[in-house]
Amino acid sequence: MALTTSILKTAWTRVAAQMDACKDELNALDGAVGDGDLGITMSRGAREVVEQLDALPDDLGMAFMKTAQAFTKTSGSTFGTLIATGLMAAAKATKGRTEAPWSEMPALLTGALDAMKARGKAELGDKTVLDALAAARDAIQGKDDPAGQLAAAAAAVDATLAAFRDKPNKVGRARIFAEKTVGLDDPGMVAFRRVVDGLTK
Amino acid sequence: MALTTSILKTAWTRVAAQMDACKDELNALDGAVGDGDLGITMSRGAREVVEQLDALPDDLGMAFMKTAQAFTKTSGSTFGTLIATGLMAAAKATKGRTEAPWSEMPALLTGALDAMKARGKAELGDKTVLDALAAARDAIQGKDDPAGQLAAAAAAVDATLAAFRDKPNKVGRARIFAEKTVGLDDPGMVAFRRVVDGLTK
Amino acid sequence: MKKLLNDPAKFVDEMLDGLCAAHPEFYRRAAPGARVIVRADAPVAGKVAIVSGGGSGHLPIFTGYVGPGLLDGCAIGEVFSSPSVEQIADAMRAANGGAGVLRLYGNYGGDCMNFDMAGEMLEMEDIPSTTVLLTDDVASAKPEERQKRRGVAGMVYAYKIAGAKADTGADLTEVTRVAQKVADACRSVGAALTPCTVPLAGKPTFQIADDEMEMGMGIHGEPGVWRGKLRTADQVAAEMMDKLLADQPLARGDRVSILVNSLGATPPEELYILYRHAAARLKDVGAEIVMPLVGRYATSMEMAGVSFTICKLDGELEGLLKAPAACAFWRV
Amino acid sequence: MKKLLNDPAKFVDEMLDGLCAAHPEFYRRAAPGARVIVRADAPVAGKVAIVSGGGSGHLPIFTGYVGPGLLDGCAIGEVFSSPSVEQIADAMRAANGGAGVLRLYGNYGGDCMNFDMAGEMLEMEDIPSTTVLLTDDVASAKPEERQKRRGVAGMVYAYKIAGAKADTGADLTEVTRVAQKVADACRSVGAALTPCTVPLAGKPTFQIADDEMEMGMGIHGEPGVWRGKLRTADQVAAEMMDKLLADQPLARGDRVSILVNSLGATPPEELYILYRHAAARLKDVGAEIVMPLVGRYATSMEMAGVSFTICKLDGELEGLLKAPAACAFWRV
Ligand SMILES: Nc1ncnc2c1ncn2[C@@H]1O[C@H](COP(=O)(O)OP(=O)(O)O)[C@@H](O)[C@H]1O
Ligand SMILES: Nc1ncnc2c1ncn2[C@@H]1O[C@H](COP(=O)(O)OP(=O)(O)O)[C@@H](O)[C@H]1O
Ligand SMILES: [Mg+2]
Ligand SMILES: [Mg+2]
Ligand SMILES: [Mg+2]
Ligand SMILES: [Mg+2]
Repeated sequence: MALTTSILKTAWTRVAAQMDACKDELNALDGAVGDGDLGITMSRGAREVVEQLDALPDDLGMAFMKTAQAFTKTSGSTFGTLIATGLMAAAKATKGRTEAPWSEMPALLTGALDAMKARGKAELGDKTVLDALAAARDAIQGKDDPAGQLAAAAAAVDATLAAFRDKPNKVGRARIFAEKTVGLDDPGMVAFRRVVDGLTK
Repeated sequence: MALTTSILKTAWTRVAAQMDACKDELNALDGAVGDGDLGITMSRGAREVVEQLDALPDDLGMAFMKTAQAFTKTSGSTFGTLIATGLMAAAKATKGRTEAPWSEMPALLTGALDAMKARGKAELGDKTVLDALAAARDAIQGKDDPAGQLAAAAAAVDATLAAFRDKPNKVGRARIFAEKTVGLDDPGMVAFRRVVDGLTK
Repeated sequence: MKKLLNDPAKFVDEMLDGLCAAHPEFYRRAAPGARVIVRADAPVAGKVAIVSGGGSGHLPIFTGYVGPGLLDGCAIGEVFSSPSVEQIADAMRAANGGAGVLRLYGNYGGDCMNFDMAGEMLEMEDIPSTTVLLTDDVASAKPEERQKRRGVAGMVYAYKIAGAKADTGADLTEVTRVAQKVADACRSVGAALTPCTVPLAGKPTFQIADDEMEMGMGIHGEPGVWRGKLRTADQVAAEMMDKLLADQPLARGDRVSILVNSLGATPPEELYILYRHAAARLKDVGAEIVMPLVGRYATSMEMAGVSFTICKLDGELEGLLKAPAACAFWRV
Repeated sequence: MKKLLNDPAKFVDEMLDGLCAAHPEFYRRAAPGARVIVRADAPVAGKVAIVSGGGSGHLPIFTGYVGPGLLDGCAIGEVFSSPSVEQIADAMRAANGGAGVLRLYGNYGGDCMNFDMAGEMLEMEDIPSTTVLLTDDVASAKPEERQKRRGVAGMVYAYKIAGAKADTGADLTEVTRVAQKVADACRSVGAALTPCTVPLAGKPTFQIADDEMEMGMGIHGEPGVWRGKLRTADQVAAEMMDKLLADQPLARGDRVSILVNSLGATPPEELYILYRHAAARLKDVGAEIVMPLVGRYATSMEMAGVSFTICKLDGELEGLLKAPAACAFWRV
């Protein structure tokens, strides 16, 4: 089995439902050290993807591109743009293909991560979603079934959340409250963790 | 004996000292229901008159005119302009003379009162300095010695203060705090009472 | 008192120092240190001079509007206090270009007395002058007592239109006629959300709860029509338009200008939300909006709140409203 | 939250409705309901287009400066939030007159990402564009890390000067060069006295005691250099001038413009008191002040506070600064 547009559709339907469910949680987390819009960004973006599902082409690259655009359209916030950036990297990597093997997932994540780093000019260790993504990418290395990948990713993100909890945020809006962020989970990491949850269901 | 420029000089010297002494009292009274500048208006005006004393001409009318100008120069507040208006009326009434008999005082006060009414468009009964002036004018009717006049004026103003204490102010800045002014003395009436005090010393 | 100032007693003088230093092309003191500002090129020979004045703390009102096509001179009092008779007389003397002076200002007790008295003084010096009083605040007295109403932001239209008329070379009678016509054509109403603090007093001009507003309140905190819970922008705009239109009904085809004015702290974003409603309402009535003004034109320092002014135009007033004019705060 | 508004979620859209309704001669939505504003006559064929954008709540920044001799288009985000990539791309598309687009905006994380991404999108559509970032806030990073500094009121000079250059018919490379030159020539610093409230958040952006101020604070409440007791206007002005002159020393004969800017609630009276000190200081240094600006040019809604910007001029920049320009908030 491999990733196809059809699987992408199922995945986004689940993620959208999950994002609706955790919208308030993410808003509240972001509200403590930022502008409190992370839940809105995620649920609006995912809903917009779901609106487009019928129109998603079989070309996996083009399909990824459409999902990316859903986020550039619905939000001006950092997280929306970063997700769009990551999805666009995946789009470029899969352009012209109708499927991508599960074993390619680590490479796709690495591509997304690199693009997001370049876009946001943040480093690993800054306590952002990037740290969670990097940990997930490392954890699924060598695994080629989606269930195993998701389980490994979930555990890795949990460990990352714990590892960073007592460190300060070093980039983004939360940076200006640096001391206040010690002891708090980074909202973007939690958002990624909820996406993994949604995919697992 | 009659009012002359020389007597005017002695009078203003006393009034200026008295106004310095009661400056804070008048500011506080005015501050409760207005802008708190009445003490400043009176002491600055009187001080400016004192500055001009050496230059006061023997012509009583011209001398009154100079004292009026001291108030138009030093204050933009109502009381300063009203005092200047009253003094200007006296100036017109005594122009060309070097003295005015004490028996003329009620007439001079009436002239001042009329000019001040016209200037401020207030009526007797509005709880302003005008009520105190009118009462003083009535009280000195028929008296022609300054000491007797001052004593009668003092008693009349005290009675006026008492009579108006529990009424609301109907004009000026204090009008907008109408209810709050019930139970309070009108600052302008008190200022006039203090002028009488100063003259009596 | 959260203000950036030095000695509160020097607030007005230091403010005027800064104003004249920043904009010498518009403003000049009539004499060193005087609280009297005239046009840089005053007196303009042969032109009717327009002089205004009042308390400080309302920039751009009053002093800010000195400039070509607007005011020729201004007398400036302490914050929220009238200038002295002497200052007003000096402003008139320095502004007079030989064609007489129009005294154009707002209806407040102290100002009226002092401007009247200054006018009488100038009469003795053979400088003819006339008075036009702004009484545009519909919340401050019933229509039967229009002459008792306070003058507020309607002043802006009066300055602009009378200033343009004076620029045409019209004589004092004509300039006065036009100024009176604008004054008659203006209706205003305001609503306050917060007080402001007079530097010398050091405490707020009034108290109001954190969730309250006052409709019809005056710019120095004079009591209004009601005080109650803060309402939405649309509700506030609707009520203000009701009041203005009840006082001066408009018919289909009427031409008006409208000024949506911040009392100070209220930002332009909120003004535009209010304007949106007001403009829709005027459209409903069938009135045509000419040169709408949205911004801070008449303020009370850091007071939060808003005022609406409607100026009903005829051909003469509209032409003069659109004529060129310039000062540091406004350019047409 | 003491604001005149309706549904906080509609704050931005209703504000833009009002803005476009009031000033159709300047502003037009690129598409019905879009949070993208372009010049009424956009695109101007053959002219390099200048596009900016950022969060709402800073009027006249950003949208207010759309107009001839200034910006061609603007993308508008929620209050204090970046516009979306799509909106920025739309602003660039609608503004492009065939000579390419300069993206001219302030250095804030979200804005940079979104403008970059929009630029890449436009590249795919063969619309060439360049970036110039304002990094004028000296309080936000050391001189060695100038590129990390926030962009604040320096934007006003950049819009004005780059806009005038584009009006000369210069190509994208030339307009970009001049814009970068202004950006390099601007230094700003601000001091905040009170926070403001983002309508959707409903609570103040930060807490500060009634007798405290913060020097060097950012316009969204980003931490500054020190927080302490409120100082006098002269002390505050002196410290701000110290910081600006330390970062960009001036010599006798240098020509500069200075912007004394209110962050919102601070009234012009206080600005002129501050200007007075700043101008005296520049005179001491021997610098010549050209076209000083005093007013509300870059704000954070109802925040009380002030910023100073010094823009060091050469002949080219001075000529362009003085060239004509117009928008609803400013006319040169
Ligand atoms: N420069 C950056 N690079 C990578 N991730 C970032 C960056 N800035 C913020 N983030 C992530 O985005 C999350 C916040 O997203 P969001 O709420 O959309 O930001 P904002 O509303 O401030 O634009 C943070 O918790 C963090 O994980
Ligand atoms: N229109 C008026 N006519 C007569 N007296 C007046 C009038 N208005 C105010 N007063 C008197 O002036 C006093 C206030 O004077 P002042 O403090 O100078 O006023 P303000 O500072 O408000 O201009 C009042 O207490 C009252 O006695
Ligand atoms: Mg956020
Ligand atoms: Mg955001
Ligand atoms: Mg008083
Ligand atoms: Mg007074």
